[in-house]
Amino acid sequence: MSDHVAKHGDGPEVYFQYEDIDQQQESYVVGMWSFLVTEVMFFGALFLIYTLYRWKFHGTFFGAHEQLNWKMGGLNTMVLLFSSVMVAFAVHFAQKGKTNKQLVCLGVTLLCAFGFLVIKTFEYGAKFDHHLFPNHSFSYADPEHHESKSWWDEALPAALKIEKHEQEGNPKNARLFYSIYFTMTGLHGLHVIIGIIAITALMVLIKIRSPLITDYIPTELVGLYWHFVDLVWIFLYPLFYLIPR
Amino acid sequence: MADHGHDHSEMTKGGAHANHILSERTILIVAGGLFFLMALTIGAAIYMPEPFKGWTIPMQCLALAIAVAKACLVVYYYMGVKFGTRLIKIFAYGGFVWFFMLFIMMIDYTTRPMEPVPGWEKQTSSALPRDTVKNPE
Amino acid sequence: MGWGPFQYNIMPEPASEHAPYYDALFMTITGLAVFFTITVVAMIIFFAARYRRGTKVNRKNILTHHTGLELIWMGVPLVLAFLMFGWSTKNYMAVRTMPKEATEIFCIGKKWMWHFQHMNGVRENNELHVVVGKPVKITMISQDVIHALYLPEMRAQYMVVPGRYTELAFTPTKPGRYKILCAMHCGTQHSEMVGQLYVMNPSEYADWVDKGGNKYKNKPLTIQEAGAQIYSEKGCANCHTGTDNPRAPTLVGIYEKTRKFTDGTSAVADREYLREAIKMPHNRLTAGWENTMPVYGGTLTELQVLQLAEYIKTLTPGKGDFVRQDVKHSTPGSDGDSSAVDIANKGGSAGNAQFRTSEERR
Amino acid sequence: MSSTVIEQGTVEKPHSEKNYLNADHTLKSWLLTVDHKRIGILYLISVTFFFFIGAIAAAMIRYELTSPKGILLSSEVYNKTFSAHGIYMVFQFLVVAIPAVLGNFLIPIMIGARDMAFPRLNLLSWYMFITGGALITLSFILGGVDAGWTFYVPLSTISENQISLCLVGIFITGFSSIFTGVNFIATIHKMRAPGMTWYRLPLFIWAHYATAVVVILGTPVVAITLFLVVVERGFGFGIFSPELGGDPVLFQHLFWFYSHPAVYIMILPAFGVVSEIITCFSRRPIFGYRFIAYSSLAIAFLGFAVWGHHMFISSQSAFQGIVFSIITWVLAIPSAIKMFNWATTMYKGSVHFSTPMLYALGFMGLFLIGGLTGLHLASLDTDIHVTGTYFIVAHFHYVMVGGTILGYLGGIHFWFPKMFGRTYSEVWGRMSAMIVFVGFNLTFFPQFMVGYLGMPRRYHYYYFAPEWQIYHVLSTAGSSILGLGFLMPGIYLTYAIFKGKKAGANPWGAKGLEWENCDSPPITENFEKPIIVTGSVYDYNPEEDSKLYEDEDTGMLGGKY
Repeated sequence: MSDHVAKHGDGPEVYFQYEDIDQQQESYVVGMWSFLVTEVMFFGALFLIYTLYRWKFHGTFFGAHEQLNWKMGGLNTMVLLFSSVMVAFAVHFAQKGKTNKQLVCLGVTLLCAFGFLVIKTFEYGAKFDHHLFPNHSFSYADPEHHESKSWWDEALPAALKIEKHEQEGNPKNARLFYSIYFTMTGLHGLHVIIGIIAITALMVLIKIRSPLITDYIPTELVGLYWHFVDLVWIFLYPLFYLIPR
Repeated sequence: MADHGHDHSEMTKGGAHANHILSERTILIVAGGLFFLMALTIGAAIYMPEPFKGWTIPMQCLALAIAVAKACLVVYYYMGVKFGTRLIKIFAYGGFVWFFMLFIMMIDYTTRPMEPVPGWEKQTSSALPRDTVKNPE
Repeated sequence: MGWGPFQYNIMPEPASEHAPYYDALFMTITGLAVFFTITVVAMIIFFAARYRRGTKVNRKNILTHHTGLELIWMGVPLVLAFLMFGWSTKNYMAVRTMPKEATEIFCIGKKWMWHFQHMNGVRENNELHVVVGKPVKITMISQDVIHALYLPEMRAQYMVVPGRYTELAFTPTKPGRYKILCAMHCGTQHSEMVGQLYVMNPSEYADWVDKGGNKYKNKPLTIQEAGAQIYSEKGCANCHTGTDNPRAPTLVGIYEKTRKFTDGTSAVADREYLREAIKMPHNRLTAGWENTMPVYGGTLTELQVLQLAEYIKTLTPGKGDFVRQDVKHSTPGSDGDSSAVDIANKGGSAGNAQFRTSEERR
Repeated sequence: MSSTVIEQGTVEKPHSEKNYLNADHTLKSWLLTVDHKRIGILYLISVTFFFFIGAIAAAMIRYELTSPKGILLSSEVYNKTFSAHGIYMVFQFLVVAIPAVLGNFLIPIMIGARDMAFPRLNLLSWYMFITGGALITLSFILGGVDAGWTFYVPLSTISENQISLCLVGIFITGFSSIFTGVNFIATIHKMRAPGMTWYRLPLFIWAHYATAVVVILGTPVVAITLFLVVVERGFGFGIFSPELGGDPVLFQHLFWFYSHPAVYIMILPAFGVVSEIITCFSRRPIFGYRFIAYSSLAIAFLGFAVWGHHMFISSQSAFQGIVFSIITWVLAIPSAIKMFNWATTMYKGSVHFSTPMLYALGFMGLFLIGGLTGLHLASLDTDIHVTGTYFIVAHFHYVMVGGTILGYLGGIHFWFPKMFGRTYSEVWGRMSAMIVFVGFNLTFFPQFMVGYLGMPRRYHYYYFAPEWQIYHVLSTAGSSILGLGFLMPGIYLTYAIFKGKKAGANPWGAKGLEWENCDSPPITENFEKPIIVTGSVYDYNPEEDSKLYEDEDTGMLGGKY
């Protein structure tokens, strides 16, 4: 009981406030989960706003969503799902103590995260060029901006292009759609960036054998966070890209 | 507390050990499930034959059901809720249940006419200039 | 009016049909609150005094829980709560159900004033005239931010939301002058977004409607004002705007200036020239314009021409220009009545400032 | 509390004079501390600072309102003043005061832990709190905010003030609360000493647990809502803007989804403090422990389903109004339970009127009035006339100031000897408690009356109704007394920190781990040895206690009465 002094190099370190390693690990996991509950409510409010306006202006939302490239969205879903699998493997290897394999998995996750952001940039870029970013230059159902070419669209391989749809619906409500789209995907992107920072930090700490990382728990926490990011996207994809008529 | 140890009541009641290791096989099976469901959701939305494709609500429910299935796979296996302690389960379920608390708001919107007045636009509602492009005057 | 503290009311005058019902419920709830406050405070004081440290009382067999007692003090307030809930909901539904047969009035809230529009065409700013005993239904919308139309004596309040119509109904029962307030913070001059509700007898109201709903109308107009009115009625401003335009030259600063004409001559624009230009405009056309102006020879009396000329003299680029008469003449604060609205206006705030900016923008 | 100290063959060490205060004296050791007690003290200093900013704003408002035509300020400055008062008091003081100061200091000690579960996160919370406060202050320096603390759209989106900066500050403060909440939850779940079962926890811990639940479930919603206002102002996204078909009332829904529970974030910890004080100075086990504990949780969860009672007249549907009204009426019950239980706790007790007890009794009286006037606002019909008037101002000040601040001051007085190891002057303490009580009632009771007469809140002028002036003058007179009452503890407590008499480990003769197993001030590790809890937390004996005082003054703090 009284030997709560940290023992370096002899199994995981127990911080002074904890009795034993079990307590420490559980506390971390409980803390992470209560933080994830917070995140659920954070995105929850946005999902509520989405539901409300989608229910109100379904026609326009359908029209507006046809401007989004579902193939790019699908690719992004795939990338994120794959990264999630990799994180699951990373946690698996961390638990088994196979540090090298763990690092490889985390590296692949990191690549996926960057890939996600690159794909997202192509989507956002095209939206900017078509004046679909909902600020004062927003323009919808206006042939001039609708027809305009965008480098971000042209640069895509043919398999990822979608046929151009007419911009249908009330331009104001369409702007509402894009406000919600950019807020939700933007915040999700911000979470991806935070995830990238967390994963990078984790990899560096593992690499330099930092005393901060003596067991698998940090990997598990980052993994929980990354799975949550994936989870949000799992819902964003059908809600924004696959709206039925 | 005869063992002089810490109070592990939440943990022991869960009946499982905290640091459960997911086997590689499970990870791969779940991954397969996830990718299959993803293909399914795209197929259901894009390549659905015509009479069904027009059914808004069933199609939306289908898409959401698939999303929920995917979410369950991730939450149960990858996030380890299935093997977690009772406390973790409470947090995981509680968060998602509480999310629906927000939907009390929908009572309001379904029981009042919320139709905005058509053509209403008076003041720009932002500090930045908006709607200045198309001014016939 | 009484003496000392008794000269102050504890409630606003109940002046609507709903007010007595409201006050009854309010006082009942207050009574309950007072009852519980006194009970608990008495309990606290009694226990604290009797069982203060050092007193010789029985302290054996202390009670640490008693489910029955807990259930009683959960149950009794719960029953009372449901009773009160039922009563208040009944009242609320009554007051929020819009009457079918009602005087309909439209209300527009904007920073920081109230516009009211009656069905008979009368427009009012920061004032509202209604008949006693007849239900009134106000349909409201805001032009900018959220306001709340609050009529304390009517016990009526509802928010005025941009982009959506909301409704408020009440039946005044007592003639008099009451307050109109904005109860939702709406910006800098929120506290000056106030007005007056006049509840009138039917005869008074009929009289008021006869005057066109304008208490300023009987006041004699100055000669310039009369001219301005003609200017507006005849639609002069349709062509003669603040600057020269293809249709007509501007009249700003025209008086006693030299005018050049199409036939090469020129003349000083004195009163005689103005009269001629109004009654027989085709006689001498200003260089650069065609003969498009209607002839007012038969339609304007000599007096009206004089008034018009006097008005044209006052026109300067900065001032005066082509104000819609209805707005100008219903501007409160133009007579000596020191109503709340007028005080606000003299302070250079509320209504006046609002009008000036909106007119300049036009 | 009965607890055993485990002897594992170690010889008892001589009592050392080291404690968490004198363990290290450098500034760095304070600013980079991960000790929950030091972080509590940091919070104590910072919330006191923000409280005084808010109080100065309040004084300006009160002074301005003594005349129907205003005295000193322009309307614009007046609006910024009440906004500052609201924003500082709500976000920088009330929401954090008790949890961050007393909760941080006491939770680990009360449950027998050496520190919070995440000490570094705890320090990060404090830094975020300070950053948020600095940004809010900066926004007021750069031009101010005039939309009130509620930030209703579209007013907050079209106003040309520093609202974005202020909202970012509030956002950061909000995340500081979330991290504190996460920390509390993990600590209370996982760090309890062996034997400290849920039903042995002090009620203070229960209350803080409920608070933490509200924080982590509610705060993110307001964070995202305010974030949406920022993007609407900054980028022109128009989620709440009516000209795009959006609904400004939606903002109110989302805002009150947090901000109604937020009043429970403010009041629940005060409930916890009062439960501790009343039991200690009644020298008697609390009456109905489980009912009080569960009523805290009931308030926390039920409190999420009543936000619509702020919006009865804001054009939400009548049906939704009825739903919210009935839940609000039901929510009165858990508070009633607590009130009755505290009163009953004194029955057959041995009541001692020390300073904390006076504050707690004052709390009960004021919270009673504040809570019961809430009934007028829970009722759909009576709410129509008094919403948006001074009635509501008086109501929430009774609850927040009369409740939270009296609870906070009571708690500070109660645990002061534990925090600093010294005692303050009882005479001054009792005097300040009474002055606060009197001044408070004089300040806010007239506001009920003027509110019922129809004075809307946030009005700068009321020249159209000069008959209201008397109430405002009374209120201002009361507020100067109240200000004096708040200033006095500031002075004599500061004096006592340096010059007060040494307090023993347990000057009140109270029960609980923090009094019985821990020095005053505690050592950095809180406890010399690990402890195991074996009994109930409130095993006072009023009979014995009272006997001590029948004949002679035993010299304990406060003496016979």
